[in-house]
Amino acid sequence: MIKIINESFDLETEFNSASSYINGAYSFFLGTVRSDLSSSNKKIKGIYLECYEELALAQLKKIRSKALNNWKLNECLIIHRVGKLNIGEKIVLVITASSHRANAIEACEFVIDSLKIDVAFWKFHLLNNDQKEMVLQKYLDNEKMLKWKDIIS
Amino acid sequence: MIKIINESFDLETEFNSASSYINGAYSFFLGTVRSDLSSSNKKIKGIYLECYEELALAQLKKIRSKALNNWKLNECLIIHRVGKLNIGEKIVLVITASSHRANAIEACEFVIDSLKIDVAFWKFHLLNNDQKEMVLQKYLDNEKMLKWKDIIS
Amino acid sequence: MNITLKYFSWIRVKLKKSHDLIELNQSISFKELKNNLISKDPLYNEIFEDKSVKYFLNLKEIDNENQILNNGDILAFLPPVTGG
Amino acid sequence: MNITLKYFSWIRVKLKKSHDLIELNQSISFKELKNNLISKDPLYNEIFEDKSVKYFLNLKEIDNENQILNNGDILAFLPPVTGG
Repeated sequence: MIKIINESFDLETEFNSASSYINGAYSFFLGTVRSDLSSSNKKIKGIYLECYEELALAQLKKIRSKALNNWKLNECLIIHRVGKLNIGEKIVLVITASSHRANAIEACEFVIDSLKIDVAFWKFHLLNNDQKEMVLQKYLDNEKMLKWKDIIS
Repeated sequence: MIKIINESFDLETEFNSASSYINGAYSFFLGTVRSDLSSSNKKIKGIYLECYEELALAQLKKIRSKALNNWKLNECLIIHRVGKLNIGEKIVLVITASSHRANAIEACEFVIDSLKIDVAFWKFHLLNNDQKEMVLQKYLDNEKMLKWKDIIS
Repeated sequence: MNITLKYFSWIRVKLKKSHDLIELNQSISFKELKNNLISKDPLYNEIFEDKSVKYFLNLKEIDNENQILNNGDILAFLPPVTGG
Repeated sequence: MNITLKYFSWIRVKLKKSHDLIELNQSISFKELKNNLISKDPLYNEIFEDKSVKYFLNLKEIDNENQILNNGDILAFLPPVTGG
């Protein structure tokens, strides 16, 4: 299941939609809006998420398929928010479901790493002076993605 | 936070208790009772979890401290159920919270790997003929734990 | 024939618009469109000079500048993504 | 003096009890207690022969058979754990 939505979501509800009796292990990654920026001393009051929805859905579908096939998952749920979000709000949720934990955990990390560098979302910080500041792609995120190249065909 | 409890729990509620505006990344591991056993063709109707509670709490406290220190986490929540559980029910939840995702993800895996081989819980399968069958420790779980020896002092 | 251009992130901010509808008499290559846009507005030069920008034609990344654009095509201008 | 023995998992099932209260006249070593238990009930032999069983004295693993047990001590018999 893949969802790009404006509203927030409930973790228990999303887990129920992804769960099945055949799974013994679920790995979740949840990204939220944090108050302090590591790159500067600026405080923000929220973020704005822009998205090219048709492309993002196609890209997420591809990532999800790779995760399902490569780690023999029974389910992989991806939810990403768009629009204006306040501090503390949920941005992204990945849930991977498998019989055993190692597969679920590794696949979940693959999905979030891929999403960070390969899916058409753009983040802006909403500063206290009401200005928007574009978030730059992290060099480390690209570096980190390289490690999956040997694992994923 | 560490809890050993009989009742089930709600993921959204537990997330709220572990979350803070300083975190941007949360990694969850959730273990549940699955219906099919990989080791045999037997079907089960549930599990029974035995625990030496005083020891398990002390052991979980140690694991949690290691995770918090080694990966500079802001929070680490561990919940483990005891008693009789039905198919599909939640057994264990680990939530790690950090500014950045890599730390949260790795620490969460460390906690569940450690818990599997170092904490005083014992699992029994409840078979359809009403017999209890002891679950054996997995060789692979011990193997997997070795990889943390170089990371954790 | 019509081609839709879609702009995202700083490109949208710089151009002060999220999309354009371009009318043409015949199919052209991506390279030709690029030169047309630059000659009309120097802001496009800044965009095309940024090697981190990617171009997606009908949801597929363009890997050859000679690729032909046809009626109804959607060409998107994508800065490096920062979701998640 | 009193020592509490706690049994878990298959040891509890085999002995058909979860704990024992042992009364002694004086402190003894873990090794002496072990021999006492085996002489009283051969089931204990099977337990002590299983190298995967660990023994925790007051929540700390015993790493020396000559360790002395004192009044009020709690000694737990632990098969390999299988939680999570």
